[in-house]
Amino acid sequence: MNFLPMLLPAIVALFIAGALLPLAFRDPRREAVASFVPAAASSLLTVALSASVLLSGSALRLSSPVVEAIPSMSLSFYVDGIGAFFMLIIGLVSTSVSIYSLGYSGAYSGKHSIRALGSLLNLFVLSMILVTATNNVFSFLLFWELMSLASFLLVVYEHEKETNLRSGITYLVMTHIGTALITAAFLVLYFQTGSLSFDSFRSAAGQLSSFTKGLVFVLALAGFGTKAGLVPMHIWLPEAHPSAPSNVSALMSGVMLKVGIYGLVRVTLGFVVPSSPGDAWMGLLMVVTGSFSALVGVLYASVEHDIKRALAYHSVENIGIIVLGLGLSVVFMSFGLQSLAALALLASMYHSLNHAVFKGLLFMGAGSVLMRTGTADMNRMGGLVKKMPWTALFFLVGSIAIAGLPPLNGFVSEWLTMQALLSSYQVPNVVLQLSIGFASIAFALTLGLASATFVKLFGISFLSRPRSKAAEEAIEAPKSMLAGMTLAGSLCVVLGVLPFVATSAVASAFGFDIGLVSSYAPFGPLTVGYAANGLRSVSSLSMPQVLVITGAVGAALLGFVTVVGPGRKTVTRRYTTWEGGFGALDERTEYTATSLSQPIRSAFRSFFRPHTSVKREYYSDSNHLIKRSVSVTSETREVFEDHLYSPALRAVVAVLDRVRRLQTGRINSYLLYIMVATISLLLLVVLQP
Amino acid sequence: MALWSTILADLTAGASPSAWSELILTVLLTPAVALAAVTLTHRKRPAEIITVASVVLVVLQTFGLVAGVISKGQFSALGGFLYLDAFGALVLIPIAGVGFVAALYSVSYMGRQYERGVVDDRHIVRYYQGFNCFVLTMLLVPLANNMGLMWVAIEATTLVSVFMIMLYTNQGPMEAAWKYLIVATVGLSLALLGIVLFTYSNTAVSPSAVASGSGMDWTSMSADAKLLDPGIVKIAFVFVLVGLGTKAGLAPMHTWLPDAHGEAPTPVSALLSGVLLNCAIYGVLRFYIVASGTLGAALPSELMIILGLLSMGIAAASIFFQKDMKRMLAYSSVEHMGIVSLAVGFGGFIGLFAAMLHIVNHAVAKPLMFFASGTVSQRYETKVMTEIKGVVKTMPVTGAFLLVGGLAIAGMPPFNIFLSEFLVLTSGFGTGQFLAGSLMILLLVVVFAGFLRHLVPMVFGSPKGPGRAVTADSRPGEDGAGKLAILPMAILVALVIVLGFYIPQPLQTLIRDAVQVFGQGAPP
Amino acid sequence: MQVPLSEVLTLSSVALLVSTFGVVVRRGFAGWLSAYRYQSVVLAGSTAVIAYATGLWEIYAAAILTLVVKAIVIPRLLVRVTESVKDEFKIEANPYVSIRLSLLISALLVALSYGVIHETLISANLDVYALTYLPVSVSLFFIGLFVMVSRRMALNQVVGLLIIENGLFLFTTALTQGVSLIIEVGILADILVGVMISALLLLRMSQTFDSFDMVSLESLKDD
Amino acid sequence: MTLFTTGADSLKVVAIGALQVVAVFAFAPLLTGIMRKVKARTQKRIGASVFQPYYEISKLWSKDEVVSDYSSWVFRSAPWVVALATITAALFIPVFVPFSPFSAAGDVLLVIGLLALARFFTMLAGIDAASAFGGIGTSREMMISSLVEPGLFLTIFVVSLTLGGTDLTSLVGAAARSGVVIAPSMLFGLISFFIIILAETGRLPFDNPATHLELTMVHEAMVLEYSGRSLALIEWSQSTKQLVLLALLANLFLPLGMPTSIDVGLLPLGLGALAVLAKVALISVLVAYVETRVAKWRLFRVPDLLTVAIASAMVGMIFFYL
Repeated sequence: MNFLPMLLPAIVALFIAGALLPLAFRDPRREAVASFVPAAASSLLTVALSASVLLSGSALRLSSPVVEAIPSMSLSFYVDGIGAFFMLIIGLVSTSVSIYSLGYSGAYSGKHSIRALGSLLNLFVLSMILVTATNNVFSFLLFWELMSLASFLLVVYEHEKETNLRSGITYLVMTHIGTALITAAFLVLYFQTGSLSFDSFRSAAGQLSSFTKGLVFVLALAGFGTKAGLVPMHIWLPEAHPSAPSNVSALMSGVMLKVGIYGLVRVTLGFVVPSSPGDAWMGLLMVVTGSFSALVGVLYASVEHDIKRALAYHSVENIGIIVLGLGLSVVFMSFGLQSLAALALLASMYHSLNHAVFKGLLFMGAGSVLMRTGTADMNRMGGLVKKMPWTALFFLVGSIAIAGLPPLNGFVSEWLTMQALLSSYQVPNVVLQLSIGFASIAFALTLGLASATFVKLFGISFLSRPRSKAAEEAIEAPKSMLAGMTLAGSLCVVLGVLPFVATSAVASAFGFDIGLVSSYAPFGPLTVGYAANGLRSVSSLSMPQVLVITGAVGAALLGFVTVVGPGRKTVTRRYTTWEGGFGALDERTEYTATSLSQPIRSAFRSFFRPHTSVKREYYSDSNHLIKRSVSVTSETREVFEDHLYSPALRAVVAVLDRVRRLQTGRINSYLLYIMVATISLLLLVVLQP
Repeated sequence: MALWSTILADLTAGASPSAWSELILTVLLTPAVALAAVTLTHRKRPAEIITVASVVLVVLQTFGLVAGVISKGQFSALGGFLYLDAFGALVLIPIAGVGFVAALYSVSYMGRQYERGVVDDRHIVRYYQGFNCFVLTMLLVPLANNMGLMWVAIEATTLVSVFMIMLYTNQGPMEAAWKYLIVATVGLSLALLGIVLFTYSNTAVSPSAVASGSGMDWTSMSADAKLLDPGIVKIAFVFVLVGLGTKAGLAPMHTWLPDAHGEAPTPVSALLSGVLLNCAIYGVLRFYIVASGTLGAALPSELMIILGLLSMGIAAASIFFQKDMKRMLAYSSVEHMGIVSLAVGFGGFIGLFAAMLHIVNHAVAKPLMFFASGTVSQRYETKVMTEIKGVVKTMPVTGAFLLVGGLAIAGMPPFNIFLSEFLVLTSGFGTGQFLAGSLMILLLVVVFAGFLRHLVPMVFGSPKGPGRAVTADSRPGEDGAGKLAILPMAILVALVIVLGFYIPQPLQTLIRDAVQVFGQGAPP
Repeated sequence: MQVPLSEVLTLSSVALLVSTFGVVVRRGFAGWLSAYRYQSVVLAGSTAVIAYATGLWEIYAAAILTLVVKAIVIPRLLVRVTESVKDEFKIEANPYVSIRLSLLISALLVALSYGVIHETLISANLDVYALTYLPVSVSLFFIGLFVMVSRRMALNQVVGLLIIENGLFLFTTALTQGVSLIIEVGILADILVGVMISALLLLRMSQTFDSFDMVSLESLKDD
Repeated sequence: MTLFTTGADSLKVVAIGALQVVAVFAFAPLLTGIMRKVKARTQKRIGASVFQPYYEISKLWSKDEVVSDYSSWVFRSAPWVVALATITAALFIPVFVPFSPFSAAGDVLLVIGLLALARFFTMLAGIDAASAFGGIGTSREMMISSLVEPGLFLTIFVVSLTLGGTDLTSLVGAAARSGVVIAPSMLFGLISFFIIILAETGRLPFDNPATHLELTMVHEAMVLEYSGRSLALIEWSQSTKQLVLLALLANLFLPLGMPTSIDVGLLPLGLGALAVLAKVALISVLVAYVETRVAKWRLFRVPDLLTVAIASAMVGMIFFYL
């Protein structure tokens, strides 16, 4: 591949052009084109680069020095299989989002500067791509935080709303805590190997002592977990994603979380290679955190009535599933079961590719609904399927995919994860077997709740009657937005129907040989072998064959219906819904998002701890019998916010407040500090041997 | 990089050794002449022009000196009385650079104050007199070989800056000046104790120094550092560390800094924070070299790490709750001086390289923040941060600079401060100081959170504020601050961004030579 | 009668310490001013002793200079500056540390300086001047600092500053006969300018605030 | 056994598969008829004939359809998707013969996925008609289905541990070979699978199939708006799902009389098929009997019953490991 080395600089140049070009134009229309077209072009180039790296298996190496005196302090890039795979994810989603943003930025043409949105989006995607390409600690952290900075500026894009600012600050501070943890992890590795470059980390992976391995792993899991949104560190996610413009939140939810996963994969599989049963606890920790955050994410998503917050919570769930898969592969790897480790890794990576695609699609759908109806609150939508048919279709495709239902890609990756869970019996340690069994309960509960959530999300916002005037007057989204969504939608279908496309990409990215997991002949089934107490069997899934069978059954059904036709000619009449004889009911009697999720809220009372408050208003204070109005508000409390974050924050603030009091304002105390400092240092120096 | 070395070669080829010593003298003379000229003309317009001209001259001569040091190593003037080596040249650059940028900014800032009647004609002239005198005394510090002369120069900077803080005669600056004077004088007398002890142990060791009167010269001290008596040097280093540490703003002796930098006029506080602290920490490091020569690097580094962590801790706590913008920036200077002393404490080639780089980076980023906040508080007519909102809307250019500067000071990666902070952390973990390293990361996060808490609501949000004409409908293009205020800030922003990932070749060689002066780490 | 050198030196250091305690005990402005004047005289005396012993003419000049400046010029300057100040600001009504306790602490500080100096400097072969005057000047420094810490009135800050200057002067003359005179004069000039500016500042402050009490000087703090 | 084997036996294979599906599709309504007959008998009523469901379906088949004007294409396409998904799921399950030709293409997880797809579209149809009844049905179904999933998955976990793998043909074959004695873990699996079938098919403790009272109906509420041929399709696929699940219960947990593999010859296969039919009829009689004995539980007590199912499956798993 001779043109390979030129591709990376070309991509960078195109993105920077996309960032600077809009500054030259005044009219919003041309600004949008000037920024999003180069973005789409360079994302396509990224897809080409990553695909060629994956196919050819060769790696790309590039570097330019920053500080000569210290050799490993340089901007160095190394695109290998793993990096290329995540670059592929970023490229695919950012291509469709860039096309989508051409239309979507129209919504902001009046109030906000399109230039800022365009150039920041270009910078954001560029920094994400470069993060997956870096090869030493300094450049990794540089582009990692450049990504956080660009996304922060995009989160506070509509900075009139006070809530956006607060969520922006929480987001950037939490990311910075994550970066601090990641820096600590890398520097501990630096202490072991003596150089900052990832090559030396990789080569020294074998000789690390188990304590260092554990320390680096825990720091990396916490650091990258904060960025990916694992549960204890997820509180910024449901606030930051909804406040960003929808095309940005599509990128953030779909792709930025994957960069966190990329970091986690790079550290666990690249630097801290689990090789002995002693490292199995790391895998178990990931399995437990993953399944726990999957459950918490979906529970909060199922009771949410703001469509973007629900989708953001749902990202927490999917990230949980990905980390669950990763944890399983680490457990298998530490027991030497290479084929099962490859299966679990395939499941997790396949799911991260799927999640990027269908979450991007769903956020784009939510964005066009938000643009047309002006609100993200589902209780004020409804009946949009008649006004916005194409967006509704794409949102339905996205919902079926994310709920893990057969024809589409969500099902395939969930099938692989379930097979990995089911084959955990081969792990020779009973404690691990049982705890993986318990984790699979949370995982299965997540699947059930996920399909329930998306019935609510799609049903309430698109089906039945419009619940507000804005929903009634909604019109279909512009062509370019539909084009963006078509790209993502078709990706969902292709990845679902032809799984070999993704499995071969993952296999070549992570370098496990073809035969290990299952046969990769095109249209061949995904097979997983079983051998428990003397019974050997092979369970397999071949989506193309399933499609052919369903087609045949459909044809047979149609034939049956036409052959056994009705005795007489039947007519389909349209009439108003049966309203139980009460006369014409208006839309207030319809089910809303909150009422639909009420049974789930009561079933999981102990988790949500629903808190209802009743406010009564009277005509006159003296007589409390005649009420003017009664309003009931019931909301679920954010468990982590109340019990983990606010007490911790209060404690830190209390400590800082005591230290702050030092500046008393009196000159006597200042001089006292100097006296105390001199005497104590003197004693320290004199008494020391 | 070949380009740079060719320029350096032909620049230094022609100059003979004596030419460099004349350059040292002329660099000192320029501000003195400017001071005299400003007192003679005694009017606003000429004072401004003279000051800017003298500062431009100083910048050119400094570049000449730096070129000389890179090619020659070190040279002296007035028979060894004045002396310049790589470390001195490194501290010289911020003095000249920030002096130039501050001069430009003060023309627009004081001009605006003059128009608003806050300051009358007499004040302006006294301001420029003080400004030139301030530049003179600060230039003297790195050039002085004789430690007594350096002490006199630092004492002079204190007196001049007290004089300039008292420019506004209302209560706040008065109180700040008083506290600054008392605490600084106490500190400096402590430092004098230390210096005299060093000289005494030096003269006791080499009788020849007594004869030639060079007992107090740093060159002779560092030459026979091995022979000095460890007992005396231990006490002397403590006295110097606490004494000059007061001037450098290391905690717990930092208490005067927030008041002085908060109440002084903006260009002065930019000079105080950006450059004066460097001169003080330069003095501390000079004696650190001698002390680590005698006692070995263990004990002095331990003291530096303790003071460094203490400064970062107290600064982090105070930044988190601060209401006044300038006081917050002052505390951030305390934090960054703590980082420099921590870097030296960690030691090794990377640690010292990081310390030198951080001195330059901080001197670039801090004035940018002071200028941006000065312009903003001038327009909003308040320094209380909670009252300022939506700066990006009313003053788009200054708002952008404020955001970039704020994020840079807080250590956000794409900018230069992150580069040196990352190097400090690397040296920390590299030399096995895990506790200090992780404490530093923790405190950096607290400072970042504190900064963001104040900066983001100020820069973004819908504009409202008590100030004149702070309305949302001001045309986005037109920015409140004049051209002369924007120019210095633009230069600094460009430096902050570029230094983030590209350090020019001559600066790298200068820093490497400066690290050799410490005589500790060899490049890895 | 030829009094041996070491007795004279110990005698002058004892006198110095007694005069410093004298300043600490005083409550009122006039009181400590006279104690300060007495201390300057003793200081000039001990400088003269060193000069006589080393035979260097510069130290004689320094001794005379101290006598003139510190015993006569500075007290008169301070008296003129503080004429307009009301009486109740001249008396230290309630200092942070009671007088008896501050005496105790001063003694403790003297013991500390002697302890530290002897502990570290046993090995160093100090000449006799250094050996006697080093601990005295360090304790003088600490007592001056303690006076500034424990007193509430702005005037007393200046007192503390002056005691520290005396300690410093003794320190430099005793230890470094070899230091060239220019530096010596430079240092002295710097100190004097520092004291004058603080006096000027006091004057300016007394016009802006109507009191010298430090309480009014506490507006700049982190509440 | 990949599907596309060439030559004669591929024809035989497809024929058996097709025959099996047709048989399932045909016998399903009979099963509902038997259940209603047994319920009537236990309540001392004569009750309608066993073939009543067939008459209902043919009646509905030729009736006009009334569609609400608020609903969209999702409402009209839902019955077809449900029918398609259920029949395809039936294809993969060896009902009468211990062999399903398409096991190479999919396993029990695919069957659950297809049933979940059918449930997903039924729930959407419930909301689409914009009536409160549909909303009631969907919200209750959301809660119940989200709790059924873990039970179902854990049962599969237990079954795959004891009988090896998730491929249905090998599972049924292994169950047949293991003979009458049921491993303890399979016993707990049976309990939890029985509870789940009651929930899936909407039997009494969870949902009352025979009533239109909004207090108690769940599945009925979602399909309230349907009429004519769409209602017929939904009824038919509902009873097919019931037969398929009961057959799965019989084949996996009560393998008595099931021939161990396909090539045993025609007669034993016929006998095996009859045995399956008898067992399924027996279980439906048991289910109907349970229905008359037990009243409908309050909706917010239903999660406790489903937790019992999950717990018993968990105990089954522990039994296997320890």
